[in-house]
Amino acid sequence: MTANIVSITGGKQSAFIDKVKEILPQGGNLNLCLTCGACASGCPATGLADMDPRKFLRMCAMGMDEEVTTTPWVWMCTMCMRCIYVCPMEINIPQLVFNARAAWPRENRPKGIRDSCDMAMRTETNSAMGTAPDDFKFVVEDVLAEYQEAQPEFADMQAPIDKEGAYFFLNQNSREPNTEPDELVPLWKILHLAGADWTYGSKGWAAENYCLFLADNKCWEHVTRVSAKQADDLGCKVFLNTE
Amino acid sequence: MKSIYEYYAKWIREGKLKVSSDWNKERKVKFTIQDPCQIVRKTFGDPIADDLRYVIGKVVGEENIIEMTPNKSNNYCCGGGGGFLQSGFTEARRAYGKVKFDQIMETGADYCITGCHNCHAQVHDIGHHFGGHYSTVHIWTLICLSLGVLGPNERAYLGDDLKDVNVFHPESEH
Amino acid sequence: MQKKTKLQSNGSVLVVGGGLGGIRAALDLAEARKDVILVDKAPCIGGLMTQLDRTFPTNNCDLCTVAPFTAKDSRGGHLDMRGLTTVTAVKGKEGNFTVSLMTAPRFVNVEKCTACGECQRKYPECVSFAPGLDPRAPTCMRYPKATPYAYVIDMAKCADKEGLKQCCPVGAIETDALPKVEEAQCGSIILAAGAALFDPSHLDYFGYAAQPDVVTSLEYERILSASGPTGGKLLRPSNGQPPKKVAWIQCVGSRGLQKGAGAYCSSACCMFALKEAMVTRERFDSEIETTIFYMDMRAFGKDYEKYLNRAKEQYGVRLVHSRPHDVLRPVGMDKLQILYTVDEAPKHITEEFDMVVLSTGFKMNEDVKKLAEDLAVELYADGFPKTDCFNAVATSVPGVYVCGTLQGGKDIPETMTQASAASCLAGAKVAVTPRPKAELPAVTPECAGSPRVGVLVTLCDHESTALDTTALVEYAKSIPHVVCAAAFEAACDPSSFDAVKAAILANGVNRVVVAGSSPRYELEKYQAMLAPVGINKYLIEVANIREQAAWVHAGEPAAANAKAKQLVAMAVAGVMAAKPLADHVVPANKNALVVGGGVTGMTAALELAGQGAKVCLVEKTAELGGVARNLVKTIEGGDVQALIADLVEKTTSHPNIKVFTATEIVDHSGQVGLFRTGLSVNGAYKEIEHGATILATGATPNQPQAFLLGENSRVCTQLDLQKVVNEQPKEVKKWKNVVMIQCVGSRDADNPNCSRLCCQSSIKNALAILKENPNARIFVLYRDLRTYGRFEEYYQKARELGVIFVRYSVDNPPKVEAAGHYANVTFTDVIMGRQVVVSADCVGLSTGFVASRKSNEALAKVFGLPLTDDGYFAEMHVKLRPVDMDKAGFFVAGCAHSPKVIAENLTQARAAASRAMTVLANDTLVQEAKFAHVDRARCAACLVCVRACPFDVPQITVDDKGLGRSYIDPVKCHGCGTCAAECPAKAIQLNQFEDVQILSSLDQLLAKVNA
Amino acid sequence: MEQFEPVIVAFCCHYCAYTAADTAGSQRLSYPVGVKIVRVPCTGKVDAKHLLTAFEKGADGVLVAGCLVGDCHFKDGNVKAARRVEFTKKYLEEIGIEAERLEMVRMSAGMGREFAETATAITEKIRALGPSPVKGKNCCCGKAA
Repeated sequence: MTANIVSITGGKQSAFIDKVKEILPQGGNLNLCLTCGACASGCPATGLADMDPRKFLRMCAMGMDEEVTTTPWVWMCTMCMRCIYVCPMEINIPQLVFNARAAWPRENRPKGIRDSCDMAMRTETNSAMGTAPDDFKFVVEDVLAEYQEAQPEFADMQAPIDKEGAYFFLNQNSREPNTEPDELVPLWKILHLAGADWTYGSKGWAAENYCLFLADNKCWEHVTRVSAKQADDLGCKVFLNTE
Repeated sequence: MKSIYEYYAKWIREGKLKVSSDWNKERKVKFTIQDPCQIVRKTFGDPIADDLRYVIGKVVGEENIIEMTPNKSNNYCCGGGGGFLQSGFTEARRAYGKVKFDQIMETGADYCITGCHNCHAQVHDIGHHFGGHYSTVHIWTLICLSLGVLGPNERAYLGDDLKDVNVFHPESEH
Repeated sequence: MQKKTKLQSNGSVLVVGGGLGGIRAALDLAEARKDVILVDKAPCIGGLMTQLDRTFPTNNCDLCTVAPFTAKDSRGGHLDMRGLTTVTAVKGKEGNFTVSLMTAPRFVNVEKCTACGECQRKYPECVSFAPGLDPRAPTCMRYPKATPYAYVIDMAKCADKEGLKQCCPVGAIETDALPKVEEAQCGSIILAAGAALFDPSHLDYFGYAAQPDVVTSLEYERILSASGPTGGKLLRPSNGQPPKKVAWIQCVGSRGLQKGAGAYCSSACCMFALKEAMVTRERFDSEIETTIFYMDMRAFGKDYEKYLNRAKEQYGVRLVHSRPHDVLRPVGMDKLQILYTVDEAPKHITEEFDMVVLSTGFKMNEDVKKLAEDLAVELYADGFPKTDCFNAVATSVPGVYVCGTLQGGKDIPETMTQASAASCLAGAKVAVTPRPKAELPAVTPECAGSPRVGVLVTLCDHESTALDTTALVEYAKSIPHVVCAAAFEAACDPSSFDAVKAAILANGVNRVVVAGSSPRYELEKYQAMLAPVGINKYLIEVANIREQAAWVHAGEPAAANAKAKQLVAMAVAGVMAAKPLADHVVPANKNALVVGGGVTGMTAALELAGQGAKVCLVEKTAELGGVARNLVKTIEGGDVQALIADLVEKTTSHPNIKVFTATEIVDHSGQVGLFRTGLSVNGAYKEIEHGATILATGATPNQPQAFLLGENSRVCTQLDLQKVVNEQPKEVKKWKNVVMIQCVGSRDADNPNCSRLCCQSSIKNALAILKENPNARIFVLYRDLRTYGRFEEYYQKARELGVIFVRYSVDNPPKVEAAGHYANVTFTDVIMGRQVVVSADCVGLSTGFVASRKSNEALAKVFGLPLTDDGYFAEMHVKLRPVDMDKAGFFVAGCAHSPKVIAENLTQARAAASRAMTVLANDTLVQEAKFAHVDRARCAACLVCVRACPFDVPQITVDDKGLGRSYIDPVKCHGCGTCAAECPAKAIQLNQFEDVQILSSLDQLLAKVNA
Repeated sequence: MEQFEPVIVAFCCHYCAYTAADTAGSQRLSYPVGVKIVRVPCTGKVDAKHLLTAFEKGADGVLVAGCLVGDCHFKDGNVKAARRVEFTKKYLEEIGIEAERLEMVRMSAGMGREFAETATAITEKIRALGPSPVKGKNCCCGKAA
């Protein structure tokens, strides 16, 4: 038991939670916890790794930096925001979790997420599966041609890439072009029938952002900027999230 | 930044997408909806969840939707988000998803409609892992099914009960 | 077109809002002989309270103890009451406001309407009022006893005006009526229009909009209420079945920063929920499980902690410290699921309930906000008015006062206190309006003629579920000499009393038995109400069938009914033996005695003196200022020392105030309006005469033996801590860790109540420490953080600045140990499940207050006043008469009543002054015929009475025949009856309690009652 | 056999005991139904004659309930009452009625629980004693008074 005792002596040191507060607007209200337990009551990750959002926040508040920046629980929280949704004090626990992830040395972060982020960083498409612009272009054109032929009602259907001035800029999860290209088609058909003026971008078409999950600020910002820039460069009006 | 659900609903309302749920009149295949946290609670709120329901209602028949509880903005996260799928904590992820699995099973629905890939993968995985009998399907698949333009190769996620329904150009199967 | 007339009412006070606060304020003014206009936009008065089934802490309704006094013929014509009336414009300033009042048409001629209900049956769509659950609950009459007793029609919703008009059998419907616009002059304005309640419809996670079984606390109240949609049956809205498990969720719309919640605490909801849970188990089914999910249980009022304990221990109400995330009802499920966690483990708990009650807080009412803005009253961002930090009822605009929930969420006692305080300040701005006094009814031989007894059963159904009032009435009719008996369920409605009066006149009734609540509440009321029909006030007897039958025997209806019958029979026997008596009118003394020279006493004295009363202010110590002398600032930043200096200056220099320091009260006699009190001024005896007395003797800072207090230099009380922060900032700058421990010597076996002010004072000190030393770490160890009202915002501020609040339970209190230079405080953080040890530079103990038991007991003895169990002065009625005492003419204010913060003490001081003015404004005094009289023919002048009388009243006087006989001066006699009991010749009888009356009652009591 | 339900007359002073009984009511603290309250301004008003009449008419027990010592609204009415009760007890013994059937108790207005407990305790005590010996007999005690 004694090993478990939290000992508080001497002056206040800047703790992990203080650093996060500096980053967030209004400090994310991180200090305001009433310990009411609404977050823990509704958090799907409550109980995993013997943790819940209230306990996590409490440990942060008590300055237990060592433990809060090493608990694997931060990778089990999906930052789904059920906590902040009902929190009387609107405390930004998801951002606290995000920053706790970021406090992990990059090399210690879950390999699966890290690899996906690294992959996305390697190509301008942002694809976590590393799909290069040309590969994407090839798959799209190939599938399109196949369907135009097999289903004559859709002979006019288009799946443009980098169409300048298109109204919608579409993103697409990498899974379809890579592993199940037929799954691309229903969306195209819908857009076609609705008469939507749309385009993919050869850069930044991938919808996923594992760098965000990895809490790699520099990388996720990069990934996001690539997509946004492509949409802007093409003069699209609406960035249309397809998932 | 917009969600495509909003446009699905808009296009149906405007008559651009002439969807019909007639195919399900007799079959009464039941669907439940997994609201993606990212789109609903975290970004657009209940209005987008309502759009989503409008679309699904038109596509499968309102009477064939069985809601999970809670839903819309207060939906329960499935556990597929935030990188959980790739984090390596498979056991924890499935424990997390057990609630979602139970909710889906509670509805007795044949299909869980997911709009987001993370949800799709997780709902699919927990269904498989915990021995559920539901299928996990993308919304676009059903829209095309109800438009009568869903070809034989676009049915990877449909169960056997719908594999042969309204097949568009069955001859194109490969 | 609107009709426009000009009112002749210079020098009035305008009271906006006819809820409990508005009524109290208006009555205080009227009783102090000032003219009042009371307006309410609703058709009837009563406000929110009329929708409540019962109210804490008495768990009964009690509206009938106030409402009858608003009857139009009461209060000497000073009170002008208008329903359906709104204030449309205000011009002018303090002392000379001109207000425009618009009275919407009722479309029903109140004089003609018989309330038969025909219109409502045929045209239910026109009914506009929507209390609680049913938008057209049974009539627009919000509660069965609405004042005035008539329907109102919403003409906008009426499609068939002609048909509506024709359907009324007495032609009372006037479909073409127009609004009436009037102007009135008034010297001051009291806003008492209440608050709105938070609407939880948008909180999807609590399911209110979607689930019928999720209701607000007010809706639940309506379900419990006999006048509610279920007729007083507790049924689930979804299926009409009785619930087996009911849960409450606290702080819905209060203590929140998102989704429209107020950041403040609404102050009343915790007690409200406790009451609802208790009533649920007591009145409906003790098998119903009741669970309250709370963040902090805020039972901070006088004796509320005991109420909380009663709820837990006696009633088995379960309390769970948790805020649930969801209230769900999965498709196909009949019950509601609540998802929550407890502090001890990171684990979900799902529990099923049949009903869930959301304890929704108060919000500023938009209409009222607009009026306040028109008046240019400064408001907080949440819309509630800003008030002075030492004067909670004064707004930023001179002459405009606020009270009740309009000022901020609060319960009934606080509302009543503020209402009286507002009336004190508002009344000071207008002069007394002379009105001819009604003559006292003469005592004629007829009124004692052959006895014809009328029995009135006045208990509301919902207060007496155990009793069958119909059977009781039938039984009463069978008693000899009872000529009529009726259940009178509209005791809270003055105008419905007309039927009773008619029955009394028609049956030639000359004696009345009121079967209702305790005579302590009923007697005076019915004496006043029955005087106009010629019933001598001493020919009224009360059968206490509420406290003594319906309530004590709530669980055994058969016994309760039998006992009620017996009580009625006893009362009939008693009243048959009673004699008509006449009251005396004597000149009244218009001076006041204020006991206690702290801030409360000085404020009360100044308010009274300002209204022309001469005041004696008696202080035990050599100096004015009291305990407040130890304080530096209030949490809002108010300078307490400046306040004291100002009060002392004004008090000592006021021509109407005489200050006696180093003075004790040594003896006391007399009665209201004619008190005589002996003082020992620096040892010299002095006697003063006064008409009213205010006790403001304060309380004592507690100094319990706990946590090394007094043994370790690092441990101190919050009072000491505040001094250190103020006087030794250099020391404070050195502190690294500070721990504060709450509820030290409060909420325990020795001192069961909450000291109320400690939570805010520790936060105040924490904030002061952080101001000197922002790097200090401060831990506050608490049981429930009770920062009610706007104190919640300081609690938030403290957290924002990094103060860490840790909850502890009584079973696992913190430990304090000396550790060299530091004091080590060890406690458990339940949420982390870890022990924490802090090496503290300073440990501040929130030791609170205890009653000044010894001196209170001495004073209580001299004055003959009751104390509470824990030694504070007991008020007459904890809810509706919070500053009046059982003994007429005595009022209590400040910490002598119970501990509270300065602003609250000052509000109470003003309230007590207002109440005292209702006594002191009268030139004469009606003296009750409550004295002993001697039958000189029987008297043997044996001197037993002379020796027995505690007040030395009897004297042997020689009559014209030269015989010495005992004489008892009616004016001096206190009416205890000791002489009558001791007189060997039975020559002395005590009015109202003559032997024949007591023996008749005994006869009846011991006769077999075959129920 | 049905349980004997004693009838007890409680003379309660208006200021303390009567209010305590009200408090018991408002706190819903039950006490036996056989306890019937007669309100008096002060226990000092309770005459020996009243006590004896109560027994004569068939009361199984009599309670005189006043204020705490020193709290009497009329200085010492409760002390005088206590003296009278003591005196009456002796007289009761003389005429063959158990003195325990008469009791003086003191309480403050706030002591609702004590009132209920006292009422219950005395009822139990009298129950154990059995019905008053006066009952069923043609007793003439007090007739002379």
